[in-house]
Amino acid sequence: MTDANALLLALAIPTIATFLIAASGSRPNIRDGISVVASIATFAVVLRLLESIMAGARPSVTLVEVMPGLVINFSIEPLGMLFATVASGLWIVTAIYSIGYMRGAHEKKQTRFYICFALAIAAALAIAFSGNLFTLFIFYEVLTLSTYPLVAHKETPEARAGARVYLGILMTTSILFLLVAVIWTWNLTGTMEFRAGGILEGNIDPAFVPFLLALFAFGIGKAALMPFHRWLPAAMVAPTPVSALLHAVAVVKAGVFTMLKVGTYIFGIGFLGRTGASEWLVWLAAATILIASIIALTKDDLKARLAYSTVSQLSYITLGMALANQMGIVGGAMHIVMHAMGKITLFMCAGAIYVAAHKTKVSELDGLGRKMPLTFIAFTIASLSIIGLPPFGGAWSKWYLLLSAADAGQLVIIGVLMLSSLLNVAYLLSIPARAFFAPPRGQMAHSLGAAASPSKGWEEAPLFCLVPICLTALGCIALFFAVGGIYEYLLSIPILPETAP
Amino acid sequence: MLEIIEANLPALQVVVPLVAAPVCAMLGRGGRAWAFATGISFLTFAISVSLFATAYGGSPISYEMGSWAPPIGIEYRIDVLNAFVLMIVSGIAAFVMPYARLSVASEIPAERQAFFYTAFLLCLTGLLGVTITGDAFNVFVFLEISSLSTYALVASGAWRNKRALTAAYNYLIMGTVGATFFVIGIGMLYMITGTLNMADLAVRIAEHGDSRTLRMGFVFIFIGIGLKLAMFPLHLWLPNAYSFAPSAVTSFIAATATKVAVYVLLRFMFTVFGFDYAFQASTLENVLLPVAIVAMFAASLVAIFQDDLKRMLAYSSIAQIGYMLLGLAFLTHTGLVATIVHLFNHAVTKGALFMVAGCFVLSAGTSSISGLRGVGRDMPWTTAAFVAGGLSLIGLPLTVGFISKWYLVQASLELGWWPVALLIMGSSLLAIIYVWRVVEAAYLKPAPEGVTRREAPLSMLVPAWILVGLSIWFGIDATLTTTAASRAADTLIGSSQILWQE
Amino acid sequence: MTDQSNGKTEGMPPLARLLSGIDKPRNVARLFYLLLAVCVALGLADFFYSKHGYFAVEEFPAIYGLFGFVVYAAVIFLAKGLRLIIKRPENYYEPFAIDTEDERAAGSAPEATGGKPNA
Amino acid sequence: MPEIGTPALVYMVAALIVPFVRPATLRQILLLAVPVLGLLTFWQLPYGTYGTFNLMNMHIGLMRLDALSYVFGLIFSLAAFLALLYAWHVRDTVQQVATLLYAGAGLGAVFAADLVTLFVFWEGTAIASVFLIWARRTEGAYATGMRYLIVQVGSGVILLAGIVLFYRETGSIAFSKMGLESPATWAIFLAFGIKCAFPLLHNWLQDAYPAATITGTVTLSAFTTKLAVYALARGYPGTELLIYIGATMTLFPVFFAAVENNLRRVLAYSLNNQLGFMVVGVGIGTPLALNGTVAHAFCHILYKALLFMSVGAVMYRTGTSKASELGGLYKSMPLTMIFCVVGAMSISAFPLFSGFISKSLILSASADTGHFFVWLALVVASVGVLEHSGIKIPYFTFFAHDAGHRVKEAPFHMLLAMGITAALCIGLGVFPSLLYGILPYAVDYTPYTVTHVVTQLQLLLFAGLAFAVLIRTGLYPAEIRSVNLDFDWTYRRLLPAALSGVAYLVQGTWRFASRIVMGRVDSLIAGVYRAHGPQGPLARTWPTGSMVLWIAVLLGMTLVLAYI
Repeated sequence: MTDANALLLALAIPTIATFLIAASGSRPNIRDGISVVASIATFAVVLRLLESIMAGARPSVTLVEVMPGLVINFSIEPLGMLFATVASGLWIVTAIYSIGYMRGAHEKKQTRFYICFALAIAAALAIAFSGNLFTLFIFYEVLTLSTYPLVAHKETPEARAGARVYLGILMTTSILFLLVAVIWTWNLTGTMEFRAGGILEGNIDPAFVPFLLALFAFGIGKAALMPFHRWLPAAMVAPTPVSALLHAVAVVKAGVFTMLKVGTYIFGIGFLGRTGASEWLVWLAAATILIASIIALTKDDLKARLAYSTVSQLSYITLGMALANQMGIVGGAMHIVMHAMGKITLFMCAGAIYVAAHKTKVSELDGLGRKMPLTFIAFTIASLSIIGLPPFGGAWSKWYLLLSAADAGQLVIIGVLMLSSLLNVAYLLSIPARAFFAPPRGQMAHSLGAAASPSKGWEEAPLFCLVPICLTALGCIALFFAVGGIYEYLLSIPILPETAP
Repeated sequence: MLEIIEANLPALQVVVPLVAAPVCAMLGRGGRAWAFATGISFLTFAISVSLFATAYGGSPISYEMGSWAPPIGIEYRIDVLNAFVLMIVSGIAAFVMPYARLSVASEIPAERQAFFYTAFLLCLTGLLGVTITGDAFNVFVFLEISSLSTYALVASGAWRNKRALTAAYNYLIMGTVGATFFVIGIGMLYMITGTLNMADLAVRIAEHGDSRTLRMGFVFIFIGIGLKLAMFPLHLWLPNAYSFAPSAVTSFIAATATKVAVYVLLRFMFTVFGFDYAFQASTLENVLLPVAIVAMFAASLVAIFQDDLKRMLAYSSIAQIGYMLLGLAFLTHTGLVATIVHLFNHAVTKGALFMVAGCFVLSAGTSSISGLRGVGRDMPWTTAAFVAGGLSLIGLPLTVGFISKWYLVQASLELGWWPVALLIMGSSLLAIIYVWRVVEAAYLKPAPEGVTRREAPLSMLVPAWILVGLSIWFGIDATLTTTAASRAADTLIGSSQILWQE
Repeated sequence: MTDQSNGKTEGMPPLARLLSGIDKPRNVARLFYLLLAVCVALGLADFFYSKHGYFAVEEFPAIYGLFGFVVYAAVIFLAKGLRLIIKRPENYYEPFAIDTEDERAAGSAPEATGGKPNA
Repeated sequence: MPEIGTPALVYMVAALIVPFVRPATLRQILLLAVPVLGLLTFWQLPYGTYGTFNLMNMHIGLMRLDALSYVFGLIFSLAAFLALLYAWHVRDTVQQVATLLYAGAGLGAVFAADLVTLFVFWEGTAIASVFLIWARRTEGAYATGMRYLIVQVGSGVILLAGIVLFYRETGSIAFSKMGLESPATWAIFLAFGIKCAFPLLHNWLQDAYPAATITGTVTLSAFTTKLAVYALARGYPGTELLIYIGATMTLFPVFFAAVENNLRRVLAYSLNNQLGFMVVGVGIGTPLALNGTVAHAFCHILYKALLFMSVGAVMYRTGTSKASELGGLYKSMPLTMIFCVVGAMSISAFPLFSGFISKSLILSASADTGHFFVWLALVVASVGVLEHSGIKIPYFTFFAHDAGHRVKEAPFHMLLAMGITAALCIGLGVFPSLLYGILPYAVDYTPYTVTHVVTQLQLLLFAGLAFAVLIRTGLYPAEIRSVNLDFDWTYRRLLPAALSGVAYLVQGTWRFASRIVMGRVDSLIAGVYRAHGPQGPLARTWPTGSMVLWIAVLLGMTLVLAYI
């Protein structure tokens, strides 16, 4: 199998899976089996590709020429490969988790759910492998559309309203800003290709660079940069596996991935750095980090809190791009991995809590830790990783973002990152801390001893939910120790223009 | 034999449906008439494809009617532009005919169906004639043939809803006013030049130079055609006509009639009046551009608040015509490409969407959006077709709408017209809203109590899906359409003496 | 000094029995005078050996003792003054602050009801 | 024992195993074995750096064994053992694991040869230790734990920021002496300062230690702050600023401790005050002073643990550690009382007790270098120590008025732990050379001179006399149930009040603005609807005449244009 074929196969498997899932809708076990098998097969192919990429291969496939000069092309470079690996790898986990969740929560229309899910993954992979801006834009929109039914899954008025906001903001930003930015780039440069060192330098009046960057930054609504972040909390009406994979991994990461990709391969971080065009974005990202954290603090709904946490964390990655140096790209890209692993765990925990205890509010969780210890231990581990504490993966991405801020001479940004960590502690760790250690409400006044009484036995979520949670939580720890390899790999992202042969 | 046919293809293109029309009327009962008309429409389609193939490849075809040389005789002149339009018109007709059988059967009494198909063929004749002819007065004649038959077609919706009669009547008056304006304009041209052949007109106008009469002529033709193509605010006949006409008629005329009018505008502006850039450009910039933009927004906003699906689509059409006029108003190569490619794209998309609306009318008995709640479950294929067409209307990637929008925005950015680019995008957002109202109702709301709906019959679904398929196919691989549009734009620019902006 | 449990030595650990009665007023007074005597002796001791200080002030006889006495008193009085400013009820910060817990836990019968704070 | 990089590994692995070990006794034995095993991994190793590797172009060294780290490694292991022995009765897995992780992280940090490793374990101590507070499982403990954690993690992230800047400045992450020269080293200094409870950064200590579980407080008292002292001694010896910081630290807690009712908080203030001595030692930075710091840290861990153990034992039996609720306990818990007094005498630096031989090193060093006022402050502080730790703790717990508690003597394992600790305190006091032999620099110092012993006894006994006088005259402040404001008022009261004020303002403005905007938007939509809605002029079916009117208008417009 050539690399090019593997690339197409990786895209084809989830696409074909949608049809198989649709065909087997009446037999849930076969249907869910297909979804798991497809996820594993996809991941295997992606790993096979990863190996080639690490060996230096850069496969490229052109599918079709849409308009003269505009082709749908898939080419793999290290950044996209990283995103693809994360998305497809975590698909397996979520596919298993979905089985437990969807059945445990007695959700309706599960077939449609799995179809859209596979479709969304296919779109995410297509984004990851996009060889040019045009292709990326196309699949960016496909991803938005394929996740809409997932967000609206419950079909209640709230779900409809949430889905409306979701679609509205993502579509508005992508059409109003991103498409204009894409076409402008095409007008300026006559190419859409992702090229090392960027394509814009020398083709644009430097005075316009901040504006073009603004069109991109706001156009990529999936990166949830304030003030276009509202869709993310609104999308929390979706079933939890959706929130877990799509709004912690695939969709939002597609946004920030696009951000990194545009920064690296369209603008070129050297160009950005020299023109200082991304300076404003640094501050906007910093503001988003802090404001979203503060909002998260005030949220009592567990998923809403996690959603705002995601908004905040995504801006770390945007920040990495905006700082416009190599460490920023490394830190940002690494944060894609680290945050994905942590946040998917948190969301799956939230789902497990819902399935097992039917609780959705943080204030209802007091004392639940003793009934669901594994879930909450996983929650703690993932929280610590998101906060950026060792020995969990998140520490390293924060390390590189800090290095990047230091390289850019932005002491204030270092301060912002530190403050954000503390806010993270406040809004994330308080959840398991309360669950484990706070006495159940109403009892605290008199019975200090009651809280310490031994547990009455576990009431964990179904095994299909629990096992993925444990796996990803362990993943958070494993990433801390595996960082050396990831770092080496990320250094292979080309940031300088290739010298002409 | 074949050679004779081949040599006379341009004439056959018009003559075949023209001759077929009375024949059809004589066939009596619906089924036979339908089969005959279908056959004819496919035949004309085949002819236009073959014409297009010739014109696409190279030089324009000039055909002298009855071998009378122009300017005395009538010349049929086919370049890539009108070959392209011919193909659109006859193609839509060919897809609408199979669709029409059941749809018409449910909306029109059997004994009247033969006349219906006759009117249909006449309308087709008119539209094809307008497109193919190289003679200015001939344009008027064919325009009247198509208009008159359209009035009849619209009025035939009266069996379903009596208001179709007033709609047709209004349309008649407006159409006649437009035709009158048009013919006045042509009269003025004739006054100056003494000729009616377009190519000849172009040469003589250039020799003649600027004059008031000429300008008057231009303005009358512009307004006249503006009425026919439902240029805002001259669109008022359109919503009623579209919503009360039988479904098959709506999908046919929505996809073709206005497109042909746009073609006529293009033809006159570039080929005939190619003389004074400053004059035309100021008209375009000061009248057409604002009118186009207002159309994009006002019509979309009206569409948002409509409850009737067909009416909503009708207003959407007015907005989409705004796009075409906008591309024209840019007066650049890219802008023209956008207009021409959108002719095709919108024809395909809107044709499909009106077909879907027809399916809803047939199966659900209503085209009101609130009546279509939960229809996604009962009529999955129909609704899916609507979603796909709707996405194209919004202009999402992988649909033809995206291609049009791409060129439009590119054209405005080339000129550095920032706000226009953003306005184009803004109006797509309005499209999202009105499309999504339907999607939400169809999929996310519970069906009204006690309503049973069956999936639309295959004979209607298949044509609808073919058009949807085309709108996706040419969204993914738009090379053919964009190249054709680009060549057509080249031809237009080449034939005019307008000082080109580029 | 309460004497509510004076004389009840049974039930006490043997070691405690040795010390029992230390808080009788008489014994307390005795201890006080003993301490006073030791202090005087220590003060006088300064005259009987050669002192090796770092600073000149250290050479003054019994300076450490006087210093200790004065500083101790000063600390206590200053602290009393400080208390006037900083004293607040135990639930000043929040109703269930840690400072309010001991009493609820200990209560009147610590082992019987409520239970102890978690060891 | 094979060379495994860092002793922390032993603790980490044990922490993974412990939750699955049954029965309880076996688990306790395993727990006690951990510090011993940990000690064995570096006990006999020659000095050097172990566990070195390259991570992402950074030179990592997991274990740097030299004179300084060795002493701290030793005392940390010892403290871990004693704390675990004292906690023999605890069956709470959370506490057991947290204790192991905490002690392991403390050891790991002490041995860290580079700043990244230091950071990792630095945060490790923060995370692990908070569970010792939360494990009390009350509302108050939860809130306190959150505050504690935020401060501790704050210290960690500031350290991280400092390390990042330091790495970018110097290209190295080696942990060695640095001065206060750049933002980087200032940040690191600040991070150390937070854990070391510098004045105004100290309140986490008084907040958290009384809130932890009984055994947890014993553990807490040993590691965090002494790790900070170690880090300061390693990174900032001889930094003048530290002398003044340290002197302040010795003084101000004295007053707060004097009026504090909660005895564990009194001990926390006392801990703060003792840290001041060590910080002064670091600030002076001479070999004698550094020896003093190390020795004092060593002794202090022991006697402070002893004091916390004894107060903890009382709390274990009576349920409270408040002076106002205690008294007369010598009748029930005489052994505990004796151990407590040993601890009190040690901390007050009575001759023959461990405090005497360590504190005098620092006092001598300050006098040697001519810091008269600093020296004076330390002497004053010594009197203060006697006041709150030497007298107040044992007096109000075991004597004073009898509160009526008739409880059992502390459990055997607690007594054993206290006994061992007390023996060590006395042993070190009697045989100072045991300690002096392992100090980083060669020691040429004799604590037991006539002058020293007599002056010290004068200082302490006269002060005791003052106490007796004040008690007899009734001037001694009574123990009252209360909390006392400290600097934590700024972040527990002022800051929340300010923030809620700001939040109120922001919210009000936001509401006001959004009401206006939403009003505008609503009226805009209403206007749009009026114009475009089904009944709006733009959507209505118009009479033919008006359509023709439009044609006329458009025609007119275009014609006008055409004639211009």
